Amino acid sequence: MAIKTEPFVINIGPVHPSTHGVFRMRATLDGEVILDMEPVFGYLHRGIEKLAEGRTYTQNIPFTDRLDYLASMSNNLAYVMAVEKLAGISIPERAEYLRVIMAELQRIASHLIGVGAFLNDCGAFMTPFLYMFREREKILDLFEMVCGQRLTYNYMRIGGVSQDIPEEFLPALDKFVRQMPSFIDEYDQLLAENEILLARAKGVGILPKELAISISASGPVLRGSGVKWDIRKADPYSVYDRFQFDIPIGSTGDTYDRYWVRIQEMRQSVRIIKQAMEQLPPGEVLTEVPHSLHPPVGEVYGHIEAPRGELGFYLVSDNSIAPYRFHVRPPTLINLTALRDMMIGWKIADAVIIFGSIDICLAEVDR
Amino acid sequence: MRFERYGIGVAKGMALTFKHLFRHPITTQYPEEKLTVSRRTRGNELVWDRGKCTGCATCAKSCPQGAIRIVTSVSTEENKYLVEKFEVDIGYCIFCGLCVESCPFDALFLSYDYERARYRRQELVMAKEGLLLSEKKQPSGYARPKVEATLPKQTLLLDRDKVKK
Amino acid sequence: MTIFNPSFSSVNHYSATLPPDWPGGFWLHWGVFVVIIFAFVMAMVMGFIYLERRGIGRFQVRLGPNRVGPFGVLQPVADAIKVLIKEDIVPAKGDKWVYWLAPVVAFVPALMIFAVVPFQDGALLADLNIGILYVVAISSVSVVGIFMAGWGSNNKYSLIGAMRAVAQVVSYEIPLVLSIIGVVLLTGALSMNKIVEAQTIPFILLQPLGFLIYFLAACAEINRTPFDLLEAESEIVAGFHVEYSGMKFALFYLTEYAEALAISAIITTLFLSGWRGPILPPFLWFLIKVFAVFCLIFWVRSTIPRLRIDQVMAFAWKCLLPLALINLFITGIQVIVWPEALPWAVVFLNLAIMAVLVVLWSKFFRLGGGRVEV
Amino acid sequence: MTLALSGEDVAAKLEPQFPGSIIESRGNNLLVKSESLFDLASFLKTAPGLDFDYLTSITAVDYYDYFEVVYHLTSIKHNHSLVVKTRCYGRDNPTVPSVVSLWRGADFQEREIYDLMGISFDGHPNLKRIFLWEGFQGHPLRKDYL
Repeated sequence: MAIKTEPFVINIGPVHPSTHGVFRMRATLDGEVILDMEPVFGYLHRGIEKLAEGRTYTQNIPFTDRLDYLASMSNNLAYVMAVEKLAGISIPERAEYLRVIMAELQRIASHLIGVGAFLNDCGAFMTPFLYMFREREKILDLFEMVCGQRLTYNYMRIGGVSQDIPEEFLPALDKFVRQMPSFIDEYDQLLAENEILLARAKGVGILPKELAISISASGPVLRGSGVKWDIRKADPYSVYDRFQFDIPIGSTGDTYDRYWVRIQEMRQSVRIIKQAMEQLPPGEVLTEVPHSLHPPVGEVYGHIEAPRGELGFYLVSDNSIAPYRFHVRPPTLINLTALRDMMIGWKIADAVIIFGSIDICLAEVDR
Repeated sequence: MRFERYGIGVAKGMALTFKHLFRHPITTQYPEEKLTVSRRTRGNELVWDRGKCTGCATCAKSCPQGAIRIVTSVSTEENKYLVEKFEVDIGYCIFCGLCVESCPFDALFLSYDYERARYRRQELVMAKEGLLLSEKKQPSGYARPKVEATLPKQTLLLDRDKVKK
Repeated sequence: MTIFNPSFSSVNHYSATLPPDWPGGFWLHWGVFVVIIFAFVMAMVMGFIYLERRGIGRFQVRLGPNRVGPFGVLQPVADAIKVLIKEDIVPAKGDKWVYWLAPVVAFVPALMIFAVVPFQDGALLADLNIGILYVVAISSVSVVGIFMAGWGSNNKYSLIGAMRAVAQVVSYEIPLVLSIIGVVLLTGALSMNKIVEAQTIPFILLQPLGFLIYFLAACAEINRTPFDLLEAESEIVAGFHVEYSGMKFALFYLTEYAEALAISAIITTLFLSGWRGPILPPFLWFLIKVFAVFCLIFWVRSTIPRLRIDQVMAFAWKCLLPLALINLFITGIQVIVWPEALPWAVVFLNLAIMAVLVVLWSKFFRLGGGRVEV
Repeated sequence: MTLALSGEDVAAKLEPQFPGSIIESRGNNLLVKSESLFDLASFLKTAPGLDFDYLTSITAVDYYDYFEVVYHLTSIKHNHSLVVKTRCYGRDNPTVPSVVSLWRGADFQEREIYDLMGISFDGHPNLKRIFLWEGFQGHPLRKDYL
């Protein structure tokens, strides 16, 4: 006699330890196997695009901090670069280098969280997460030294950066840069070869190359699928064309490749910071920008390679002090498009790590 | 999926955690042990210098949240504005520091303190007496290089972490 | 109820081991020993909770709990008080009776195991001549409680957790028992006390593969990492006890650690020569070994990730079970062919056999599973 | 450096294929009629030499008289980019064709525009609100929503 079974629906989230915020996956399960999955967003929607239309260009910088709060510096950078492009402002050389240093430090910090949370989702009881928090803490200390805050930095300004670095910053950064590679080696030693992690992550949640391009994936998700596309190389902004670094790419596009790409990107970021420190010129860090900035009528799309992918700002100006339209291209929302394709047929345990390997930040997804 | 590595990967990971057993813990036991925050810390509340303030309200204009409220009146004998009301609703404040940066007379500072929890919401609205610069209310060096030079150096985890490489 | 019949052989044996000048009869001693063992288990569990939290804290370069009492030793007490005064929430649509009974059903077997654990020579509540069989029989009853909890909560997460628990515990029972039989073959007795007495050298050396299988299977039995699927806080939140709070949650928490203690004690008895040891008193030796085994368990917990359910099942059936059978076979041959062989030759032979088998299985064994076409 | 293709050049390539569908080409922008958007987009995606295989972003702007939907296209193969715009009129039910069948990355972005701007995408497989709940009145990003 055949046993009659029927699928059942389970809500993974909105309050769930592995949804990295308030995200809901409405999954239809057959036992442990996922038959269907529908993502539900919007629990953290704050209407930042609408809010920004009522504030001046400078006042919007703190709002960009609150998009992807794990990569505030990158958001700042993307936004101020878009505004500078719109208003035709050129910024001092030193500020460019400081921006690159901050953005790369932020990339390391963000990937530490991403990888740590991914390993935590795999079930490694907090240990890798806490090891990685330790290094992130050091980066946050550096950010705090520069701009006085540890999460919402609000450091970049239209025309440069808000303040020059204090004198103790460079020695501390140097120390950090010398320490960091050995810590990355430790992460590798901790779990990269671990049989259980390989069994869990290899071959799971494969995102084929063609699909990755078709869904407009970006960042480590796209590169994990084997597409050599990094905006720092493809469309060099700021002073990235002056640095030597490689783009690590994965081969199969599974969760392990995305994890591996993040680890390798941290090494490359350390390389970039080292070069930027050597080349850092003296001088001003902020050009004079009128207090109430009126960019000419027009529109601009500025994009950077944020830790989670291509972060773009589409701004339309009507020559007033506030943007007429302020649109964010959120990398993680678009990366989530393929979530259903990656998850179907896998088990709940896999669903959690596939979701973790995309490394999303809900504040950016919902805005 | 195979166990290709004969358990060496697990052994390596366990060796690493064992090594960490003998490392110095990085925990700070907060109320007893306090770290020195950054000299540019954007702590809770604002600090206001009544003598320098001219009542120009640039800070209120630059605030993205509209948390600063200024009411001024004209004083004819002294030929300047008198600040009648200077209120900051800390509940709205996002501590972005734009007001401090935009102040043309260096009359506004962010606070160096960070332990400013309140029990009631109305206590979060700071009127001008509560904001005044005093012994207890230390200004932070954010956007104020002169103040910054007087403050102690920040403690860094980089220096505390006793890992020799 | 034959077990309470004083004519039952173990009771006679027990009565015989009593010093004749002790006051009171059998039942008095029985009662006193039960209270002592209960107190011992509670104290040890608290020690375990403290040790694990501090130990994992240090593994994770944190301090761990250090606020309550000197070095935080009273932290488990504070936890217990906190949990006891919490609101007791029963799901409105849960199966009330099952929900209420589940923690008891889970906790009692964990406690019952200690009836046969020899703390030192003869110091055990009931020296059953089928001691180890009794342990095997009792220890897997807890899963009934876990399934009851999962079912009674009327929660999908807890039901998934409960299903996983049943599948996992039933599967791992087989390699667990088979690896015990190796030890029993060497000893020729099922009594726990006799097993300890037989270990002139610890059986971990004579039975390295058996120890490995037993350790892994026992980790799965007591739901420790990497087999903590039924709790899996990152997937199914807390599994079977997601709806439990207050006293009932405390019982589950207690069960988890009591089982860990029981398994540590049994590993000590079976493979680490129990209370035997030089210089120190036997009881202390026993405690030291139990704590060492437990440290190993939480060291593993602090390092490695969790397996997936199909991998866990494949590991039990495709890896542990054949290995356990081979181990049993080899042990049988050794016991029959060289009953009086030099122990050290056998030790090295068995270590070599274990290495070869582990390498072979790592090379050819496939975890299987993966994506299911839907 | 991603080469921003000139709108005029692309328009010259497209004009023989789609006569009259391009309203304006300026800078790297191409303003096209919404009726022919889908055919044009599929041509842009597949035509050799153009190969816009990557849809960077879609957004919409409310200009009171009309809504402008902006497509940022990139070619990973040739590393060049193009901005395609289309307009839709009327505030009750503005509609543009959906490009989800060409670039699946448009899925959530079109839903987002539908949710916040109120533009329907013809042919979208699952067009419903994404951030706000079903039954929410109005579309917040419109300029007349206060």
